[in-house]
Amino acid sequence: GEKIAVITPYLSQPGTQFYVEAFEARAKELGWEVNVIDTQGDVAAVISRIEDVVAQGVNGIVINVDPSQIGAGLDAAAAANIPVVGMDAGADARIKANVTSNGYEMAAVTSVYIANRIGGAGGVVMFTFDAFPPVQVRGVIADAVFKNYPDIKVLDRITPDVSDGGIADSRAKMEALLAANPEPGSIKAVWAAWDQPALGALQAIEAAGRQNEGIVITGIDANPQARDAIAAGGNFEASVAQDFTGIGSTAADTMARVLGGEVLKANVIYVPTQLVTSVNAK
Amino acid sequence: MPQLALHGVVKTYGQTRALDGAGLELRGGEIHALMGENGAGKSTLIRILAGLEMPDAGQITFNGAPVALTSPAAAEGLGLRFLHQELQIVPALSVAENMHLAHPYPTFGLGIVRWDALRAASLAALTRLGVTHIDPKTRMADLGPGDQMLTRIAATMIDTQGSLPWAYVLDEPTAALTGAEAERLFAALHTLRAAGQAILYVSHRMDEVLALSDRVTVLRDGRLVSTLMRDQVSRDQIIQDMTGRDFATLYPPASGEEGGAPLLEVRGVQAGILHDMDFTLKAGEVLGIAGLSGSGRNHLLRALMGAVPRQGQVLVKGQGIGQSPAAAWAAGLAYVPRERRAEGLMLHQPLADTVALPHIPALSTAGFVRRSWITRLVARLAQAVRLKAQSQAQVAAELSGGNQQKVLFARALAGPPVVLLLDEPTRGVDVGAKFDIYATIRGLTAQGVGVVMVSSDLPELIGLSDRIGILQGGRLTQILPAEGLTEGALLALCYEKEVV
Amino acid sequence: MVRFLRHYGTLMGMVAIVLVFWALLPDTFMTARNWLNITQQVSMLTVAAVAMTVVMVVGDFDLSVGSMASLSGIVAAVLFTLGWPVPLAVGAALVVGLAGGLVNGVLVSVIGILPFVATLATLTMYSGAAFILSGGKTIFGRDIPQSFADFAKSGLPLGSLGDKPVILPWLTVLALAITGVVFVVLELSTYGRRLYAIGGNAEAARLAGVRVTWLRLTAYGFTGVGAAVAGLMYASRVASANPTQGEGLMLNAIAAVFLGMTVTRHGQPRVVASVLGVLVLGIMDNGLTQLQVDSYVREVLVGLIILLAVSISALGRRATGRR
Amino acid sequence: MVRFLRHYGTLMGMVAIVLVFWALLPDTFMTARNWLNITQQVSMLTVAAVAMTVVMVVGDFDLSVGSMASLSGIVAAVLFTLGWPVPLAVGAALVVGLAGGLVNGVLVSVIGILPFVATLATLTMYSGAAFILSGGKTIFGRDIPQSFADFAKSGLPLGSLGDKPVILPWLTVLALAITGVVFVVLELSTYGRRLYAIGGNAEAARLAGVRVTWLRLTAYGFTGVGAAVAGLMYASRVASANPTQGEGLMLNAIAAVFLGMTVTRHGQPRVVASVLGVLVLGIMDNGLTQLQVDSYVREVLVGLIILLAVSISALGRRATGRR
Ligand SMILES: Nc1ncnc2c1ncn2[C@@H]1O[C@H](COP(=O)(O)OP(=O)(O)OP(=O)(O)O)[C@@H](O)[C@H]1O
Ligand SMILES: Nc1ncnc2c1ncn2[C@@H]1O[C@H](COP(=O)(O)OP(=O)(O)OP(=O)(O)O)[C@@H](O)[C@H]1O
Ligand SMILES: [Mg+2]
Ligand SMILES: [Mg+2]
Repeated sequence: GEKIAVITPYLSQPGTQFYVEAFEARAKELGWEVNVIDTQGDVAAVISRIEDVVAQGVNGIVINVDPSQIGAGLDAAAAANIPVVGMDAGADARIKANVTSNGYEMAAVTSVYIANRIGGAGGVVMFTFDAFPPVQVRGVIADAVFKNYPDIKVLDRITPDVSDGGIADSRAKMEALLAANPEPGSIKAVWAAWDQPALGALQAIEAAGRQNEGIVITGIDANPQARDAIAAGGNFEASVAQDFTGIGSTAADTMARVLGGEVLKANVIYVPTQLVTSVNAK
Repeated sequence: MPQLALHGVVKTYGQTRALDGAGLELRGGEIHALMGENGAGKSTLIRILAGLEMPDAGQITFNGAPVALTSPAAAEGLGLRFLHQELQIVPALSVAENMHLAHPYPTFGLGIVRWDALRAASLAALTRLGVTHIDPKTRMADLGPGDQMLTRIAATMIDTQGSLPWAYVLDEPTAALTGAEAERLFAALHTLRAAGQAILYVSHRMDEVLALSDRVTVLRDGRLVSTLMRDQVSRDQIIQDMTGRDFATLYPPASGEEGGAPLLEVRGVQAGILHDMDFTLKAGEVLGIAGLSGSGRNHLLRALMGAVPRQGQVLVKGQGIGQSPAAAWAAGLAYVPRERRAEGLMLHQPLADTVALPHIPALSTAGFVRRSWITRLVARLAQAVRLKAQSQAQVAAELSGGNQQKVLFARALAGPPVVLLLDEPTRGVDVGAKFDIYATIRGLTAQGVGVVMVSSDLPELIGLSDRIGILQGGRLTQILPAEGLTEGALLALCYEKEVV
Repeated sequence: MVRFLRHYGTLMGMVAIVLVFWALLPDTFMTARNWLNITQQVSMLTVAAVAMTVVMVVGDFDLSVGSMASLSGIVAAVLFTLGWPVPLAVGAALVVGLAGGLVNGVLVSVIGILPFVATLATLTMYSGAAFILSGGKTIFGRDIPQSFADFAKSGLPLGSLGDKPVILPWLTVLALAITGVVFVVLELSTYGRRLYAIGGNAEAARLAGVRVTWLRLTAYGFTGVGAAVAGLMYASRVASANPTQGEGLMLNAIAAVFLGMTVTRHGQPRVVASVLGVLVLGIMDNGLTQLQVDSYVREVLVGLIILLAVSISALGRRATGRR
Repeated sequence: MVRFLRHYGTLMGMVAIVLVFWALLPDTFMTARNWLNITQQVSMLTVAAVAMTVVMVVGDFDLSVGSMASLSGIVAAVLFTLGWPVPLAVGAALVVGLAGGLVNGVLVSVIGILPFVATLATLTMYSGAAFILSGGKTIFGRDIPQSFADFAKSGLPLGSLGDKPVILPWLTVLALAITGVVFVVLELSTYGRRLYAIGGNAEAARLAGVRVTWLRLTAYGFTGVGAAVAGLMYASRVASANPTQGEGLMLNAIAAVFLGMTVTRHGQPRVVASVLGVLVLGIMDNGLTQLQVDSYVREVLVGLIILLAVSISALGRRATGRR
């Protein structure tokens, strides 16, 4: 069958794993041979690996980094007439299509959820990560939403150390903030741009014995650990489920269409997302 | 009386045959000297005795029964105690802990150390050597080199529960000791001998060996040459056995008469403990510097080289020189440091690189070194100092001590120098190499080079110097002609103030 | 004065940092709860730094502690998913730590590879192994037994303060216990003194008959086990295991030991000093976060503090003569 | 035999690796295009490793090269966004590299801090500075001038092979040029010979009139500039700048230099050997990717290869006598 290479710098992140797995599952049905390559955060290595698989002569390449960062690799693929499909990547003329969730929308949903839950007033802690473009856009939207409520005060905008996945350092940071704001009610909510900091914040709040102050936590991605926490009915109230499986299988289907010679009109394909609360967490 | 014997011992390292049928027999109640040129295999034989190296062939017997010395513990079990050649200390640990490096610590059980017992045992051993001024709690790094050596010697005399020592093997124990300290060691050795203990002793100081030992074993090129009673052997015989050549007189005669122009003028120099240094060195002159340990001899040469901060003036051929080693080399001072491995050689680089280093400015054009010039220079100098090496690219670590020293002499000659500064130039160097070095020094003075030489080897100092300066507590108390001085007189001068 | 600065400079710096935070955060910093938090936050780093101290005593390094910590967490978690009981899985993870440490030991001590190179290579390999075992995934949720996750959440009740109970977290207790054991081993036992001798002058120790090769090898074994313990503590604290989660430990552990070395008399690595180093890092993190200092500025500040401490100590050592 | 293995073991290992890939990938591995790819892929690591070689020649380390590479990329990118022309922005980034290197040099050489500690601290600081300058964001897209991004995409036309043009990428050209310059400096100039002398025995070099403090300081300056160049090459290649993007360079650069040291006569760091080390890493990456070996298995294999090369060299050195 066709040889397809999936190249990502971010495989150890939970979301990525899910859509890569869904991609592989669909690819198996299609009879493809898939090679998943993780460059562990190194974007230049993504270019190198694209060059390698182009030399090897694969039939298609799937990426999940911003295309503008790997122009040289995309040029190499284009020169060899090998189609490239983005999986949660970004839009670019050189990729046939990018299959993704709408990050702006997800951030809007959770930040508005918080604003409504706290009645548009109180202190909010934000966990963001601007070094990673897809997560950076979420912070932009949340900033805008909170700014729109004059009585919401952003207490701190924290970038946790993510070398460990983000839970432990977020927890330590949250513990310090809780200590710095000992008055009950001084922290109304925690908005996290993805789930790990939300989980860390939850652990910190529970460990400090402040779970009954009504601090509202939201995350994004709705990974299983987050779903468990939301289902438990504690402070972690909401997250947004990206349809990772859908992204993965849609990316495979898109690749199949491209390989079949179809010319796609829209170069971004959005897979719908869903707000997850204790109602639908399980 | 216990008796330990080695026969036909062979040991090779790569292509070097360090031992090639060496042997030795050691009896209780004797002081036995082991002699040989640099690289003859003395230390290797001792390391085999200590269980640190396995021989390729050969037998070892104890009281007639064969024994296998497969580990340091096995050697300790036979009652053997060692002082190895290199000054091996752990500077960061206390004297007591250093003394117990080779012995089990006293414990409460479970390996938990009993510090009081550790100190007591150390103190007892020090006292046995007649050393009372060293506190076992002191850090080793805080002792001077002499005291460090005394501590290590005392460490061989520690009582341990396991086995009582009966033989002490000392590889060049006096290399870092002053006369008085050595005397103390000799007294202790005599006591041990009287108690029926055996002492195996390596030294390059011929007079010491002749005065101390009961028997002398000589190795040459890894082979046993002879074992003779002290009273059957003469100094010349030992030298003949060691080197296979004959040195009628060790110190070549001074060739030219001194009294040329002043080369080096030192005016009111102060540096560290040094005060009011004033002297002049003339062309073709050898100025010896004598003094006790810590009197500042080493510091004086380093101050002249600009390697330590100094005040006052140093003039070479009437020109003041800047305060850095680079300025000193550029002005024609050449330095042979005391610790050749630590201060002189790039041990793991081609020996030519070490030789060329201070002369790079003259061996390069427009910032690029001229390989061919270096090759030619090193070839010439190697011949001049009779260096034995496979090639210029050989690393210094593979050379014997004497040849390492010759590398540094070659480097000092390259300039050519105006003034040569020598710090213990023949320490740990064998008779043959010593003779070559003396001849080199004489050759230089004949060409008008001036020499300042620090040495603890008093016969050497008297034999080579034209004048000798006495250094006491950082002051040059007097400078007198070497002619007619005896060792005893010189030593007395060094001690003078303390005696008064 | 100089001598005084050298010995007490870092200590005084620490006290100053604490005082500054106390002044700026009068209500929240100097509280029992905050300090218990700090001790718990630094407990994993403490164990890693204490373990690192052992190899640094013999004058070596171990760059692989971070990936070994990740690997041990993954091993335990994978075994949990296979249904192993907690004690067995934890035991297996510790055995992996010991084995990994001994591999480092063999490479450095028996084969003679520079510690930096050997443990750099094993860093890559252990991290690769963690990725392979976990398939690159984070293992969490129902796969992690409750009792394992609870360990990090509970502790020794110490009484109560006001209305809230004060609890000494088990993680802190464990870190203290391990520090104590390593202290006794390094400072009071013959074994430890031999390690210091090797670190001070390996050649002298060898000539004196100390079994340098063997002892050096075992030191790496200690460090490997310590790294594994730190990794398990981490996994328990985050109730999950991820093939990269230990990564941050390595550089921080080394930094803590070096920071500690600036307080010891002769600049030697010592257990208690390493723990002090860990505390400095932990207090800075806690205090600066409470003061809402930007995370990036915090990073620069931490670097500066380390440099300051080490510079004072280096300059002091220079001025008082020997190094 | 042993001696032979020691000197040629690693080289033969390299040849063996190449032959194996050639046999397993008959059509795609041994092609001009693939080799040009490899040289381009390793060009940044080459520059970093060559720069690292300079400090390693004096017997030191520089752990901060990775974060310096990130910082220099960020500096250039931020200046681009402020509208600076490309040459000025690039020049400013190089000045930052030089300054950062000299800071390392002052800390190590003048103040006397251990290289490991000093550059560990500056690693943190330079990385923090990169985060602060960029606000933690990745700078990309229209902010990066086309001409800057194009540099990494174009090269020197070499002619054509079949129908396709063969182009020697500018990145490769730059890496070769820098290697050449550093080679001349280290191997042929008096400056370089003095650096080697310092690495051989710093005290002896000082007594022989070498200005050790100053030269050691400048060596760090070289390395800092090299790290900055590598960072700019990286930024050009990915047409963006991110405060963490250089991170991977540091350990790989050190690994490459050490790997190279196993081929040199006396185990010294040498420029050409370091480049060989880089090539081994690059070839392994390229070949194993083409063979579709799992990324994680690849990591373990790379670790193993390094260990093997270094072990053979260490054992060989042992067998031929002293080390
Ligand atoms: N570890 C080693 N590896 C290679 N060669 C060695 C080693 N140890 C000693 N040799 C060589 O073995 C020979 C004997 O050396 P040894 O140290 O025993 O001499 P020595 O008689 O003690 O000399 P010295 O008077 O200089 O101390 C020399 O040629 C030396 O270079
Ligand atoms: N760099 C230094 N800083 C401080 N004190 C020093 C330094 N070098 C030497 N000294 C001190 O100066 C005194 C003279 O030392 P020096 O080494 O010159 O004496 P020496 O006559 O060569 O004796 P020895 O044979 O014991 O080395 C000693 O007390 C020594 O501790
Ligand atoms: Mg010897
Ligand atoms: Mg001295």
